[in-house]
Amino acid sequence: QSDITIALQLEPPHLDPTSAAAQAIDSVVYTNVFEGLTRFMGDGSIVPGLAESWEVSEDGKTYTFKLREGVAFHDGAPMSAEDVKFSLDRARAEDSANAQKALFDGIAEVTVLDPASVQLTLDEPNGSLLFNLAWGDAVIVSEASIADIKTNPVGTGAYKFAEWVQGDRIDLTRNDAYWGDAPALESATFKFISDPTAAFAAVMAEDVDVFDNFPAPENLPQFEADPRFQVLVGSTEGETILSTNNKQQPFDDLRVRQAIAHAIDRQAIIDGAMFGYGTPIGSHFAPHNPAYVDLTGNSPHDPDKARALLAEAGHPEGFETTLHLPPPSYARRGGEIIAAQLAEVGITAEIINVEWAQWLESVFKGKNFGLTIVSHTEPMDIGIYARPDYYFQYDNPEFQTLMETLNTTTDPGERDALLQQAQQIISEDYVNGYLFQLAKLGVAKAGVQGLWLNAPTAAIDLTGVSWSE
Amino acid sequence: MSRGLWIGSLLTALMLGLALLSLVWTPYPYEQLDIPNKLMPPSLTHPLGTDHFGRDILSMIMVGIRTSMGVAIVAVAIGLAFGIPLGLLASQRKGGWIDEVIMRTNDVIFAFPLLAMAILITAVFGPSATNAIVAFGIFNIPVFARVTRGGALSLWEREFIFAARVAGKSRLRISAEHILPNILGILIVQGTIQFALGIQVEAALSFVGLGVQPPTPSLGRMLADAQTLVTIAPHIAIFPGLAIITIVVGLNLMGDGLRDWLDPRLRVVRA
Amino acid sequence: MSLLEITGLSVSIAGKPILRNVDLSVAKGEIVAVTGESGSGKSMTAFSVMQLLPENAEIGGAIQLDGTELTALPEAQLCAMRGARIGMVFQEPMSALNPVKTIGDQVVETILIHGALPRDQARAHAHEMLSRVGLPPDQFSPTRFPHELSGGQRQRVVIAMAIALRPDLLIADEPTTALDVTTQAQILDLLKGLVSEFDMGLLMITHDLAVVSDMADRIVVMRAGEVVETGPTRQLFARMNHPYTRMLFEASRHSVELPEKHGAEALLSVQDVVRAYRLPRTKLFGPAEYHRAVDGVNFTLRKGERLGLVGESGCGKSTLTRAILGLEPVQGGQILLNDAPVYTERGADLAVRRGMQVVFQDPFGSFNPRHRVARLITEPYHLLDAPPTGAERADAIAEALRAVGLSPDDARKYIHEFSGGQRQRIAIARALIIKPDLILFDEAVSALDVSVRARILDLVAELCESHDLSYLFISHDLSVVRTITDRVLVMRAGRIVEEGETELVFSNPRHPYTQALIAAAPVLPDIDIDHRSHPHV
Amino acid sequence: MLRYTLKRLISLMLSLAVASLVIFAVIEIAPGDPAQFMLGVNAQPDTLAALRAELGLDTSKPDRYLAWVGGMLQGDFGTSYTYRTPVAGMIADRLWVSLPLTIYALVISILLAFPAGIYAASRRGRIGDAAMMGTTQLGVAIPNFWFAMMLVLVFAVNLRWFNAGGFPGWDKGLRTGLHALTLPAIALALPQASILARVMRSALLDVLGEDFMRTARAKGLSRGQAIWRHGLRNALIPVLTIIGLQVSFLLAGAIIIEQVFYLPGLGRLIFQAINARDLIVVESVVMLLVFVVITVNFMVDLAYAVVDPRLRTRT
Ligand SMILES: Nc1ncnc2c1ncn2[C@@H]1O[C@H](COP(=O)(O)OP(=O)(O)OP(=O)(O)O)[C@@H](O)[C@H]1O
Ligand SMILES: Nc1ncnc2c1ncn2[C@@H]1O[C@H](COP(=O)(O)OP(=O)(O)OP(=O)(O)O)[C@@H](O)[C@H]1O
Ligand SMILES: [Mg+2]
Ligand SMILES: [Mg+2]
Repeated sequence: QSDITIALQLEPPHLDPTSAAAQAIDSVVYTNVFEGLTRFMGDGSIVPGLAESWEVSEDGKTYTFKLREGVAFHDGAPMSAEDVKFSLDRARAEDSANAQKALFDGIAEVTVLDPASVQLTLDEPNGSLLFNLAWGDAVIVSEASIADIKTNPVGTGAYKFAEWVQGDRIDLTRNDAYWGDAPALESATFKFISDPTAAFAAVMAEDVDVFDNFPAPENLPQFEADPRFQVLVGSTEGETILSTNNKQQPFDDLRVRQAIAHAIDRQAIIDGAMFGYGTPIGSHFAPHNPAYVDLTGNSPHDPDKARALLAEAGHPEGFETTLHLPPPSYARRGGEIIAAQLAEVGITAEIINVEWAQWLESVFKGKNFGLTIVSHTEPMDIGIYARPDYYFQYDNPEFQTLMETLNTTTDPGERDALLQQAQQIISEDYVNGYLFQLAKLGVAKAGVQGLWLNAPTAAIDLTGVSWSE
Repeated sequence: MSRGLWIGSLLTALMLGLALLSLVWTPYPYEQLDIPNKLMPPSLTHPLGTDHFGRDILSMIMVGIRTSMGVAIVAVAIGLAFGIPLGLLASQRKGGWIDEVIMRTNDVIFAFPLLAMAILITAVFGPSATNAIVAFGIFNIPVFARVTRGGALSLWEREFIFAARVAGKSRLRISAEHILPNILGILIVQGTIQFALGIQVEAALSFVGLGVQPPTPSLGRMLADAQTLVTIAPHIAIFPGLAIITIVVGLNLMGDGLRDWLDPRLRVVRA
Repeated sequence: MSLLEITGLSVSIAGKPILRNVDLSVAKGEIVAVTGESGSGKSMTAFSVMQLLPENAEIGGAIQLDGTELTALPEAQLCAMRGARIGMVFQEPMSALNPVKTIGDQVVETILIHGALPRDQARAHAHEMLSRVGLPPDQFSPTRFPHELSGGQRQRVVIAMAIALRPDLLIADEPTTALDVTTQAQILDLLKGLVSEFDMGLLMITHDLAVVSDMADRIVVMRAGEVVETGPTRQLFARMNHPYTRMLFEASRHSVELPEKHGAEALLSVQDVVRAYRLPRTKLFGPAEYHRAVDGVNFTLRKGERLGLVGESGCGKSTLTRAILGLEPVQGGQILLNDAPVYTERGADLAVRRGMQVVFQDPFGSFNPRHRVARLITEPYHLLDAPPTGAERADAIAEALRAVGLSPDDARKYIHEFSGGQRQRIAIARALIIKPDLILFDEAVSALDVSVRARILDLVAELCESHDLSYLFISHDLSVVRTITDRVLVMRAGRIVEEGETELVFSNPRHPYTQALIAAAPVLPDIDIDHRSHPHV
Repeated sequence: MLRYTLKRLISLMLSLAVASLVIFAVIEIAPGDPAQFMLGVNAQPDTLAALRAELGLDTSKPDRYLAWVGGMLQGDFGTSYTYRTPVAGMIADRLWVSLPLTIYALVISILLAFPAGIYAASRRGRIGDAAMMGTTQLGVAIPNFWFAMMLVLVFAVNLRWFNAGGFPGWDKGLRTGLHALTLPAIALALPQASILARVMRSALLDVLGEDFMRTARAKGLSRGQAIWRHGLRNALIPVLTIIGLQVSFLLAGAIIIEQVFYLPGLGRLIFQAINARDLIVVESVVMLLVFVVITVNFMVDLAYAVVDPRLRTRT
């Protein structure tokens, strides 16, 4: 068998990874259709992509990338340094529609040295530049095809875009002119099935070979028990947290936030909402990261202590607040459980189910909320705690300085230490309720091999996927 | 009273009884989570089993019936409160401009598929039981206006209405004194039908997340929760579904029975 | 051997006996009329012959058509019989035809289902039949739908259907009751002609003795499911052995004595009144068109006068009534009661309305079924500034009920507890209760059986004596108007065509329309019962 | 007939105009900025403004309304905010699922309901009638999405006769397509068939009591013949009304059933679009649904005139 059908929960709105936040775009095109200078591997490491190698200047402000030879876009045009400059300039331009413009913030200039080398000049050293360039938002696109990139993406990857039946599927076919090792599969179809019931049925009926991010954890035991299938349990970059509006009464009181942290029973939430899948976390950091420290001990489930803290903070009878829940089931189900747990210590949280658009509008932009549950799926995003205007409105100068130091630090050991310190600070400030690291739950037919177990970024890297006998 | 009316009233009374009982007693507190005991099949301790949070399904159904009935009743009440006066007004001057305006407005409301309207309303004001009620209530207005107008129009041609007009009574007064009591029968029948429809609409809206919000259980919400679990624990989908069917069958049987019972043609024969 | 021979027929529905031991026969070429009051079982007898009784009916006795026993025949053979050997015409021409099929098709169908003729010949034959009943295809296209014909024309279609295959027996159940007198005369003539032409037996059902006496060779009188008397027309009328027959006869030509009229002041004055209804537009643009239901009517009703208004269906009688009552605006002229207009800009004037009350035709539809009699008959009190209350009110109710021959106890009952005649009495009580100057009777006795009608007419005459009534009596029934009024108006298509002293108009009509009307009305044979020997007494 | 048609047509236009205003007004006050949604949480203000301009969200409301309506009149429904493709095309694609589904359901509904209704009416009061009416009573009460869940449980998960969801596309062949739509169509059709059967029965019973049915029997037609030749067409008038109403119920019901079976139809489009704040798509789909309902009612009115000659001359 040389084709594969992969189901995704969400359909991409369009296929330009450089002008939207939608992860579904990356799921389809990242490394398959589009490639960047660097790229993520399944274990989260950064490896060369279209850049064969690079050199960093002494002061850490100049990066010189050596591009691979013989790389061509799907339309036949060769990929050159001009394309890299075009792509990066486009992404960081004033009127750019790039959803992660911040990735390119420190870049002062992109210079074409020769057709096979590009130089990036930075304002100041940036320890995460190679990491940033691995993102889907930083892939190299071709100027010739930029006009209809959204419906007909032309990249350099191992697969070419073939067809998109909106509302149903996207087909990719193998790019025979690919510069790298030829992938095993000749074609791949992405189908979009967001409904959990339909997802279950589609897998059971063997309509799909792989279901990336299977939406109903409750059904996984059935697949485990079925020899036709394998269940792939990995980790995502998603820290699932009970975000708290730190500027709003009564959450501006540390004791109240601490009380909430003690009111929460993480394991019950993981069991009830995720059917046991997920790793408890005590801070905003992914457990698979080398710099991770387990801080769950800062907030064990202790309703009595929670009640005592509330009384101390002047809320012996508890208080009322809102709990905004976006659509994913970790939020909707988790929210119901949390509301019940909060009720036990006297806090009445009114559940408000919102769609993502409303969530963005009223919670994220409007900061009009008490509590909300959301999984922060960007990799290495602890830096958001240094932004006082970020929706949970945590404003701690100490933390902000720490992050500035981190940004200019390139030594891995030092960076780990700084990151651990950062985890400590927010954990002890009980900025948010830290719940669990979102598991990556995939289901695949038994014969499929080479799929990513974890999700350092949203991607289904087809280059390594194949069928066993 | 016919057998259908008996059975219908009995079923309705039973469900209503469960709903009222839930105000003072349920086997377990419906909001009590017991996650270690989730998805238990029916047993002696939990007659209808437990759901994915380990809540007692019987208790939730009892409260759910209450919620669903409450939503449906209020929506019907909205329809009655606005539909009857509008229908009466329209019928008083058949073909007049008031009649035209009312009936054309009704046509427009009618042209919106109920669900599309509910979706629009919830898109604007967010999903909530209140918005579901408003959506279905608005939909009910033309229903009752039409039934009222239809019934009233034929009455206005009846001789006893002429007699009342000869007695100098105003149209308003005649509407209240003669028209309304004589169309009460069809209104009650229509009311039970809309009530039954309301139960179904609430279920449908809550099922797609546009109706009653957690943690309040409603029959539709329970089904929505059950959707992904139906393969591993069918009982959590089956029982709320059966509850909906029982209420609706009960109400429909009652409506049909009442119609036969109130039908003036049959009444004359009985007298 | 007769064509149709019914012996000992009994029918019961759901255990309730409907017909008891009915004997009846019809010979070829003979017209047999079954008569009797409402509910006496006339229609059930007809349905028994057709074997189209309700499903839960049980039938006993024998019905033989030309020697074939119909009650024992299997359904398939009955179907072959119906329409081919027995034809039937029903009372309501308006609803007896399928509204969605053309008249031609409906006639053709009779021929086709019996396989009598191939399709094209069947069509030709159907056209022939339509011509025979007076609807020649070149004038009345067979592709018309029933709603495009008048009542009389529809009845002709039904007859054409029934006789298309020249049945041996034709059954006609009240074939003319729903029609105007002039149309009735034409249809009756048509039936008579067909019987002699085709040599059919005709079993005709009617409650109208005058029609019976004109048409029938033999008469069967029924009461409560039984045949009380039967015999050749002349003989039966001459003898009238059974008191019920005699009662029917007397009631049918019942006349009352009105007290002398008096007073000459105008009570109601109708001047050039026009009531026009806007017609649905036929052109998208252009002026609206109007139908003048009442078209320039002029008359005066004086105090103490009993005025009649006759005319055929749809001529505008009821419209005029509503205008007089001030229920609708008029588009021209004016209506004055005691010199005050009944309808003003602000609607009806209550003070003026106090002077008028009305009695309607339908004894079943005239009352709100949810109210008790006391409340029903005091409804006109609404017109009074200070209506009586308490004991005074109770007395007034009792008095009004007594005046119409009911008991004061009836005040507590609901309307469904009364018979049609009693209801009409209650309607009169309601009209009397505020002692109006004028009462309008709109077809007030048309829906009643003859015996009941006679008693209501007596009541009106009595009330004239005791209450000094003035009224406008509206009816299409000439004989009633003749006895209950002093003066009469003849209306046609919205206009008054003749006006005069009742007796004068009836004995010497001047307008051709009045003449036609009177000529068409069937009359009872002139038999003086009082001067006859009574064998039973 | 022409006048009748014209009058209906004018009333149809008016209804559509009012409906379009209502829809536009409601959508306009809906919170949620499509541009913000598309760019996600890290979007910067200048990026947002650029996108808003690109989407035409910066013009005035009346202008937007007129542009929308004007476009629709020419078959141009605008461009989807999120997909950046013409809405008309998206709707057309989805219609190829929703419309066949609705029609399929309607056909099933009629095929079940007519014989059932006729059978029950002709056996009025007997055991067959009672059984049929009992069944339809249940059928009316069953929520179609619950029924859909049960169908999936039995026929897709346990028996594996059908797929539990998804639509392979018509290019895979008519049979494959219909096969995928069968369970959804049944789930949609059964409650509607029950209603229709009940209406059919009572309409027939009403007609059976009419005088012209007696006339037909007196002509020599058997009971069955009389029902077939004279009863049905007259009974069709109330039945037509219900069928007209059902189209809107089926379309609306399809919105939910499409969710359960994961069919790429209009219903899913509308939910997706709402979640993505793709307002132009929401507006257009709702407008289309309203248009279909109004047009079906219009056609039902015309069908009346075909069935009932009295309406051809009367107005
Ligand atoms: N379907 C029925 N079920 C029960 N009783 C019936 C039915 N049809 C008629 N009857 C009763 O049978 C009796 C005879 O009715 P029928 O119709 O023969 O009277 P009729 O003499 O034709 O009266 P009319 O002059 O009013 O037509 C009446 O008492 C009537 O109430
Ligand atoms: N509301 C109305 N709109 C339009 N036309 C009407 C209306 N009411 C009555 N007409 C028409 O006015 C004419 C007179 O009707 P009206 O009821 O006064 O007749 P009538 O003499 O009382 O007849 P009948 O003896 O049948 O009661 C008829 O042609 C009728 O169709
Ligand atoms: Mg991205
Ligand atoms: Mg993260």
